[in-house]
Amino acid sequence: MFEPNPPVDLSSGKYLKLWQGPQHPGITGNMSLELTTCGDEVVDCKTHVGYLHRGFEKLMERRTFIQNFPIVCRIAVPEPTFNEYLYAAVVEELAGIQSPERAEWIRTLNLELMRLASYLMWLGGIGAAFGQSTVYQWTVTHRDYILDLFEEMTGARVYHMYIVPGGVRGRLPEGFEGRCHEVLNRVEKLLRDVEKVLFNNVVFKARTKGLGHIPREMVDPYGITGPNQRAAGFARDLRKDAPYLVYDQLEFDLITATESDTYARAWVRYQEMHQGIRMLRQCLDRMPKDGPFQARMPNVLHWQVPAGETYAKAECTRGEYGYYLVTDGSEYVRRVHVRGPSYTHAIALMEKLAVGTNIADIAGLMVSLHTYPPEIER
Amino acid sequence: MSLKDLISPFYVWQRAFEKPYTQKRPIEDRPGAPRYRGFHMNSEDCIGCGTCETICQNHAIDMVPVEGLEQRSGDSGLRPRFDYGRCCWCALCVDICTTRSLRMSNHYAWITEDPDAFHFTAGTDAMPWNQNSLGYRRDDDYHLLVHERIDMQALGAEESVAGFDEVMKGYTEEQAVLEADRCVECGICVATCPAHMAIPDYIRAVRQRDYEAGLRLLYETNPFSSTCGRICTHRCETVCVMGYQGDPIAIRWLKRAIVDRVPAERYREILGDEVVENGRKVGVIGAGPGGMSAAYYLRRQGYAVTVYESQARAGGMLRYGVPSYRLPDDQLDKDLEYIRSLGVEVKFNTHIGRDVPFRQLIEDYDALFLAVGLNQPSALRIQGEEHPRVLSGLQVLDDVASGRDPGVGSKVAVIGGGNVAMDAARVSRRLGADVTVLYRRRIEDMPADPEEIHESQAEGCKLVQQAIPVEIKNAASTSQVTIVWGEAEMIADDKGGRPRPVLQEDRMHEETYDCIIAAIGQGGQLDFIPAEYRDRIEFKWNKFVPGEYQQTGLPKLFVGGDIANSRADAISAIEDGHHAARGIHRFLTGTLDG
Amino acid sequence: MANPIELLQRFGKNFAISEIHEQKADLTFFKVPKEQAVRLLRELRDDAGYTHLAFLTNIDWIEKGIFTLTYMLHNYDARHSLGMHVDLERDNAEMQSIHGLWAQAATYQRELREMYGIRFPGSPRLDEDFCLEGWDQIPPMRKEFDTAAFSLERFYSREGRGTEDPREHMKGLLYPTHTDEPSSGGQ
Amino acid sequence: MDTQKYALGPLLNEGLSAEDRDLFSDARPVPYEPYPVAVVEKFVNWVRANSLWLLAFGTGCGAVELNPLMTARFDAYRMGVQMRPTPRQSSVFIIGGYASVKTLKRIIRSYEQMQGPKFVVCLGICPINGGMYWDSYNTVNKFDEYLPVDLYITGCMPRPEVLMAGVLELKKKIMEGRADGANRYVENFDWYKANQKRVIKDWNMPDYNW
Amino acid sequence: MQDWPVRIGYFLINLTIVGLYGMLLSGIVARTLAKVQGRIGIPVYQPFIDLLKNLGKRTAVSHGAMFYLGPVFRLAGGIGTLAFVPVLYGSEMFSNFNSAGDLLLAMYFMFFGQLGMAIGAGESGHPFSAIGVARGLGQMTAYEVPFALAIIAIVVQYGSLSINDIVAAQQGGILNWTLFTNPLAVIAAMIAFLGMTGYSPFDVTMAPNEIPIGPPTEYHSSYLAMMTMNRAVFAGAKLILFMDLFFGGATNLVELVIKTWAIYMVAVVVGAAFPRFRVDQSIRFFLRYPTLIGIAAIGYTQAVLLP
Amino acid sequence: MHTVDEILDFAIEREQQAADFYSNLAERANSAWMKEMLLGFSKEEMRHKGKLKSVKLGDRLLNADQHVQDLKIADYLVDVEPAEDISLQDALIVAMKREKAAYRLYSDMARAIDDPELKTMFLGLAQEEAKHKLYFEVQYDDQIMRDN
Repeated sequence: MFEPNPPVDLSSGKYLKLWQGPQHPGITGNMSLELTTCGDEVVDCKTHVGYLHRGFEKLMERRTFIQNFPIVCRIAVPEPTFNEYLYAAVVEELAGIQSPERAEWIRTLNLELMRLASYLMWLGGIGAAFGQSTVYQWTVTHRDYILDLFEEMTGARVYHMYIVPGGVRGRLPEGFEGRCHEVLNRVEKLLRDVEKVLFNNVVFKARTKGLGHIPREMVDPYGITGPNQRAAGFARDLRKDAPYLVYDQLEFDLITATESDTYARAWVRYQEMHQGIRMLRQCLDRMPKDGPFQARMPNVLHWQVPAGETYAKAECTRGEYGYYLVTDGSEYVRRVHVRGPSYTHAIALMEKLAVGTNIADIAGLMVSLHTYPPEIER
Repeated sequence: MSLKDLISPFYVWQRAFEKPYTQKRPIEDRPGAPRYRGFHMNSEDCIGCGTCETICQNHAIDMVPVEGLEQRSGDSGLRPRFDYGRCCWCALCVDICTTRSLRMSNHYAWITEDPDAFHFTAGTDAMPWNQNSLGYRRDDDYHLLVHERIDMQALGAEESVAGFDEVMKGYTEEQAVLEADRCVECGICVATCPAHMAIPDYIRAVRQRDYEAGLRLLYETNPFSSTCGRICTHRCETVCVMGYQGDPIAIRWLKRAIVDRVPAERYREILGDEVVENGRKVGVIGAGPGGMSAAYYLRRQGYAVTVYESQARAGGMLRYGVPSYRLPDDQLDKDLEYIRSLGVEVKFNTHIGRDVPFRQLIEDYDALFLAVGLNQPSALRIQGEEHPRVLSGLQVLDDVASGRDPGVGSKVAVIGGGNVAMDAARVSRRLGADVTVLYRRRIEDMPADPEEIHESQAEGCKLVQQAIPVEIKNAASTSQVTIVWGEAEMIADDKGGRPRPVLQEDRMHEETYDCIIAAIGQGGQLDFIPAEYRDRIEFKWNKFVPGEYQQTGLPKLFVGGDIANSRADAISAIEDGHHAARGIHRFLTGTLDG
Repeated sequence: MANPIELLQRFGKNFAISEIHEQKADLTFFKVPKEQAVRLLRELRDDAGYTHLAFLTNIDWIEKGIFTLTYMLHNYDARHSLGMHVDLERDNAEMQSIHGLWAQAATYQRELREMYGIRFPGSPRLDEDFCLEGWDQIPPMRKEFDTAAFSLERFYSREGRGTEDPREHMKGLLYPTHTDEPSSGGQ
Repeated sequence: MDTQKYALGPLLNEGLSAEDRDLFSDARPVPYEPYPVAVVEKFVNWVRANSLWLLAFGTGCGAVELNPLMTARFDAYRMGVQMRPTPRQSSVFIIGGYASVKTLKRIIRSYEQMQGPKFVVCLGICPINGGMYWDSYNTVNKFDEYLPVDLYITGCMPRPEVLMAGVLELKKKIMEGRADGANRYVENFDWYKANQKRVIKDWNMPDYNW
Repeated sequence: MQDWPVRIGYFLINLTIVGLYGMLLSGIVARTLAKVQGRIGIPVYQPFIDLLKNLGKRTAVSHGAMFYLGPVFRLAGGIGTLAFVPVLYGSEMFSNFNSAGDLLLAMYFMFFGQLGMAIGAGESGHPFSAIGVARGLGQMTAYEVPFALAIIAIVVQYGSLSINDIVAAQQGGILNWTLFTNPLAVIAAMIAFLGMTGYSPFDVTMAPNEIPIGPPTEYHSSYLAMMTMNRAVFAGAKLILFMDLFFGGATNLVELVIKTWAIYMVAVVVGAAFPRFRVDQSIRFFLRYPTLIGIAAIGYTQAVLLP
Repeated sequence: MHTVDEILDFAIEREQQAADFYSNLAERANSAWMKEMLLGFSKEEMRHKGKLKSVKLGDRLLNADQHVQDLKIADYLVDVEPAEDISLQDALIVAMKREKAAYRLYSDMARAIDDPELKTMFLGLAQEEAKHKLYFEVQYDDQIMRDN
C-alpha cells in the first residue's frame, strides 16, 4: 500500500527545499513539514515531529495508576478530556470498576463540550488558514465561553483533570445547566453566522473545493478515521458502532459527505457541531441529578490493577482515539500505548496528500486534516 | 460561483455594529471560578503526614520543618512546601489530604523574574491568597482513600460471656489485606508507639502477604507480637491519620494478622536461632513483657540471660492480669516460647530478696535489668474495707488465670475504670455474675481501652459513672456486702488536667452485693533492694526515675516496665526492655558511661 | 461474519495461533509466531475484513527477555477488534515490515525502531530520527532505561529543594537514641 | 553563575558542512548599549514596552492559551501586543511551557535570530523546574540554563489573564530598563553555550531557512 | 515654475502629511477590522509606536548590499509615486511635481518600489522571501492589467497624461467625476485597487499562514521601519492618485480625508469578508473579469464618450 | 492569741511541727523512696513555714477570699497509723488528713473570733491549709487512684 513519493533531484536547481515549521503560523502546533517544491507545486513532503515529545508512555510506566490521571490530559493539549476518559475507561475495565450512571452522563457531557470547543478552535483554524481570521476571532472567543463552563465544572480551563478512574471528581455546580444552555445558544447563533461567512463564501469555496481529495480506497490503508473518513463517504462512528458511556441513549445523526475534499471535511465537522449541541442539550435535560458519581475505590496510593490488557477507544474530534493498556498486577502500568488519530493523519496521509498541492494550500490542507502534534509524538 | 456566495460573506460587517466580545478589564474582573484550582492553602489542621507528598507525581511537595510550630502528639512538625516549578494543579494532594486541611484558592497569578522564587510553605508563609474563601475543595462524596475500617469477626455478646473463648476472631487474609490497603504509610504512628515499631512497614508486608518479612519487622522492636496484636493499648491508632475522616487503621489487628499466619514452629526458621555467645551474662528480674523483651534482645546479642520470676509461669501481668478471652494462653506462650528457645533461662518461683538476695545478683551479673511491675493493689482505704467479700481485682484475675475459682458470687460490684476493672467485670460476667461497675469519673475518662469498655457493656456489665464509694457496711455477713457510694460532680481542674470528681454528700446510694471487687490501681513493691543501693537510685513517688537507656544511679542496674514509666502498659514495658537491652549493650561495650 | 473465536480456529488450521483471550465482546487477543505473522495479517485483512490497523506497538517484558509486538486490527463490518501478539527476542529484535499492507505502519515502525531499537528491514525512513534528535543513549522506551535518573543527570533540578520524611523527622526529634543499634531482631 | 567554569568551546555551527555554515551566525552577540542621553533611552524604553511583538512559535502547551489571548475575548492587541511570524521582527519570545531537546535547538536558533533588545517570557511550570516532565528524558528542566529569561509566569497552563498581567509586568520591567536578559546572554555567552551543548548532542540543523 | 527649493520644501511637507495620514489610516483600519472581529483593537496611534520601536531596534544581520537597498528602493517608490501626484487640486503648495506626463511617472514608480523590494528580498536568501516576491510580482503584474486598462480608458477619455488635467476635468459637480462619467473604468481600477492594498482576498503575498510575512521575512529594525513608512506614504499616494483620477480630486484637506478614507474603506469592507486567493487564483481572477471590464471601459470610452 | 503576730507564730510553729513529723517518719521509713518522699513532704511544710514568715514580715499577704477546691477525698478515707512500712498511699492519706485537720482548726478559730482582722488572718490560714490539702488530694487522685 505504501507508495513512496517519486524521488527528486535536488541538485537540478528545479526544486526548492522549503521548511514549514516548527516556527510557522501555518502549522497546527509545533511540528514541521519539509517540502520540496517545484514552482508553486509541492513535489515531496516529509513530516517531522518530535518537537513536543515528552515520552508520556515512558513517564506513565513509572507513575502509579492515580498519578497517571493528571498527566494523560496533557497528551492532546486542545482536547484533554478524551485522554482522561479513555485512561479511566481502560483502568476501570482492567480493575473491574464500574463507574456510576451519573458519572457516565457527566463524562458524556464533558466529552461533548470538549468536542464542541475543539471543533470551534478548528473552525477558526480553517478560517485563518485560508485568510479569514475574523472567523478565527469569533470561534476562539466562543470556545472560551465553553472553557468558562469547564472552569466552573472542573476547576480548570485547559487541563480539566476531572474524569478520574472510578467516576468524576465532583458534582456539577449549582445552576450549571442553565448557564450551559445559554452558552450553547450563543454557539449555535455563531455557527449560523459562520455558515454565512465562511461556508457560503466564494473565495473559501474556490480555495477548498477539490483540495486534498482523499479517495475512498485510501481510507483503510492509511488508517484514516473520524470526520476525515466520514467526509469520504464512510458512515463509521464509534459513538454509533461501539457505543460507550451513554451514547446509545442519545439521539444524533451520523454526518457523512462524499466529496472528501477540504470543504467536505469542514462541512462534516460543521454539521457535527450542530449534532454535538443537540446531544449536549439532551445530556443536560436527561442526566440524573443525584446519586453517586464515583465508584468505590481502593486506596489509590497503592492501587494494584490485576494483570491483563485491553484497548478502549472513543470517537474524538479527529477520529479513533484509543488507549491500549497492559498491566502486570503491580502498582504501575506495564505498557500504555496511546493511539491518536493525528498520528496517521499528519504523517502518512499528509505526506501523500501534500504532493501536487500548491504550496499556499499546505497550511489549509494540514488544518483540514485536523491534527494535534502533541498527540502524535506524546 | 453564485451571487449568494459573493454577497453572504459581507455578513461579517454586522458584527461591527454589535458590542465587542472583549472583556474590558480581564485581570481585575475575572477571578477564578469558585471551584478553581489555584494556589494551595493549608489550615492549622495539618499534621504533616506527608500523604500529599507521596501522591504528588511531580515531586512538587517537600515536607519541611516549620519554625514555631507547637510540638504535639500525632503531628510531625513538618508542613508541605510547594514548588510551583513542578506543581501541575491536579489537586490530587487536596483530594488525598487526610485531615482535609489542604485546599486550593482560586488565586492564579504569580509572576516574577526569579525562577528560584516559586516556593512556599502553605499555611505558614504569608501569601496573598491565604484569605481566599473560594477555590477547590474535595467533594464530600469523592474519595481516594477508604475511610471505613474492615470489621473483624467476633463472638457475639452472648457467646462470649458463655466462656473464656477468645472474643476477637482475627482477620481473614482477605480482610487483613483490605485493611492494610487503607494505610497511607505516613509513619506518624511510629513516634506515638512506645516501642516505635515499624508500623507502616509491617502493614505493607500484610498488604503484600509477605508474613515472613512482616514477622521480622515486628521482632525488630517487639518480641511480643502475638500478645500485642491482641491486647496492645494501640496508642498508634489514636494518632492514625485515617482517623481524621473515618476509622483509624486497625494497626493492632494487622499485627495480629501477621503472627496468626506464622505458626510458632516456623519462628526459628524465619527469625533465625543462632546466637553468637559473647561470654557475658545479664540477669533479669521479672518475666513479664519488659523483662522478657530485654532478655530477648540481649540474648540476640549474645548475652547469657537468666530471668528470675516469682510466679510459676512467665508472662507477668500478661498472664495473670489479662484474661484468656482477650489473650489466650497459647498465644502468650507462642511469644514466650520463642524467646526461651533462644536459650534464655527462666528461674520460676524465685523471689528476689527471699530466695536470692539482690546483692548476689548485682555482684554475679555483668548487668541487671529489673522489671518487676506493679503488683500491689491499692487499697480502697474506706470504712469497712476489711470485709471478707471485698476482693482485689488483680486477685480475681490471678485466680481465674491460675484456674482457681475466685468465688465472686452472682451479684458483683467492680470499683474502678481501668483495664483491670474491666477485665474483672468481664471475668465476673463469664463466671455468671450480674456486674455493676462503679467509676468515679465519666465513661469517657476511663483509662481502660475503649474497646474493652464497649465490649463489657455489650456483654451486659452495667457501668455507673461518677460514683464514689464511701463506706462498706454489712460487716456481719460473710456472704454479702453493702456499699455506700455517693454521686460525684465533675469539676474542672484549674491547672488544666482532666476534670476531677467531687463527692456530693447529699446524693448517697446504698446497694448490697455478693462481693465487691476493688480495682482502683496498683503500686509496686521494692523492699528487696537493700538500703545501701536504694540511696543511689532516684525515685519519684513510688517509681524509678531511670536515666538514659533506662540506667539507674547504680550503673549495673537498668530498670523498666510499669515500675519505671507512667504509661504502665505492655508495649511501654516492651520498649523499656528493648531500650535497656540497648543500654546494657552499650554499657558493657563501653559506649555508655555509668 | 463468523464469530471471532471460530474465525481464529479456522485460521488455526494454517497458523499456529495460541493464547486466545477474549477480553470483551469486541476485542480478542491471540498470539502467533513471528514467521507467520505478516502472512496472517495479510489474510486477516484481505479475507476476514480486518482492514483497519488501529496501531502497532510493543511491550517490553524485560524479565522474560522478549518484546511482544501488538498489532491491533479492526473489522468495521463486524465491529470487532483483534489484538495480535508476536514475540520477538529482546536482544537483536527484528521483524518483517508491514508497510506494504498499511501505509501508516511505516510510521509505527519508525517509532518502534527509535523507542525500542526493533529493526524492520525495508521500512521507509526507518533509521531517520523520529521524535528524538541526537539521542546518545539506549532506546528510551526499553525498560532498563531510567528516565528519571537520566533527566536529573542531564537536565538537573532546581536547587533549594529538600524534603523530610515525617517518620524520620519525628524520630530525630523525639527518640533519636531508640533505634541507633543495628537491628537486633530477626535476621 | 560561574562563568569561569566553562571554557570557551567552538560555536554551535561545529560539525556543519562549509556551505551550511553561513546559515549560522558565527559572530558573538554584542551587548545592547543604551542611548547616551537618559531621556532618549527612557523614551525608547517606553516605546519598546508599548510595542511588544511576540514570536509566533508555540513551543509547548502554552501556545493553546495564546489563542484566547490574541482573540476577541482578551484582545491583547489593545496593549500593543501582536504576533509576528518571523523572529527577525519579534522582540518577545514566549516559551510556551516545556522545551524538548529538539525544540530547544530551534528555540536557541530563533532566539539568536531575533534582534535586540529582546525579551524571553517563560510560561508555566515546566521551564522553571521541569514541571510535569521533570523526569522526562526529552525535556529540559531549568530553562534559564540555556537562555536568559526575563519573566516567569507560573501556572499549568497560565490563564490568559495572567498572561496579560505578565505583559504588564514585562512592560514595567522594560520601562524601568531592567529587562536585560539579552545582555546577560552576551555576557555569559560561553556559559550558556556550554549548557546548550551539554544537552543538545546533534547540532546539525537541517537546512532551516527561517 | 517656481524655484526648486520651495517646491522641494512643499513636497517635504506633503510627504510628511501624507505619511502621517497613511500611518493614522492604518491604525484606524486596524481598529475597524477589530470591530468586525468583535474586539476593541489597537489604539490608533499604535502604528507610530511600532514604527519608533523598529527604528530603535538593533540589527546584526547582513545579507549584502542589495538587502540594504531593498527598503530604500521601496521607500523611493512610495515617495516617487507621491512626488507626481497632486495632493490638493488648485493648491500650489500641495501640487507636488506635477507635469505633463506625471501619470506615467507615478505608475512607473508604483512598479519601481515593488521591483526594488524584489531585489532586496531576493538578496536576503530566505526562500519565504523569494516565494513572497514571486507571488507579489505575479499578482502585481496581474492587477496592473485592469489598472492599466482603466488608466488608458481615462487617458483616452480626458486626452491627457497629466493628473492635474484629469482632476481639472472632473471639477464642477459630482457628476463630472470619472466615477459617473466612466464607471466601467472605475470598477476595473477599483478591483485592481483591492489587489494593490494587499487586503483579502489578495493578500497572499504577505499572508502569515501561507508564508510567514512574505518578502520582508528577513527585514527588521530600521529596514522594517522604512518599509512601514513606505507603506504609509505609498498607501496615501495611491489613495490620492485614485481620488484624483476617479473621484474628482480634492480641493481641501477635509475633502481629501473623506474621499481617501472612503476609497480605502472599499478595500477594507471587501477584505474583512473574504479569505484570500491563492496567487494563481488571483492572477486568473484579475485577468478575467476586471480585465474584461477594463477592455470594456476602453471600448465604452472610445465608443460612447469620445464621439 | 490576740494579735496577728501571735496567730502567725502559732501557725509557723504548727508548720514546723508538721515538718518534724514527716522527717521523723522518714527516718524510720525503711524504703528509700518513701524516705525521700516523706522528706519531700517535710520540705513542703518548711516552705509553707517560710511563706508564713514572710507574711509576718509583711512581705506578702494571705488571701482569705480565694476559693480553694475541696475534692473531699480525705473525708471518706479511713485514718491510718503512720508506721515504718508506711506505703505511698498511706503516707498521702496521713498528709491529707493532717492538712484537713489544720484547715478545720483555723476555720473553727475564725468562726469563734470577732475581731475582723484576726478573723481574716485565720480565714487566710485556713485557705492556705486547704490549698495544701488539695495538693495532696490531687496527688492521691493521680498517683493512687490511677485505675490501671
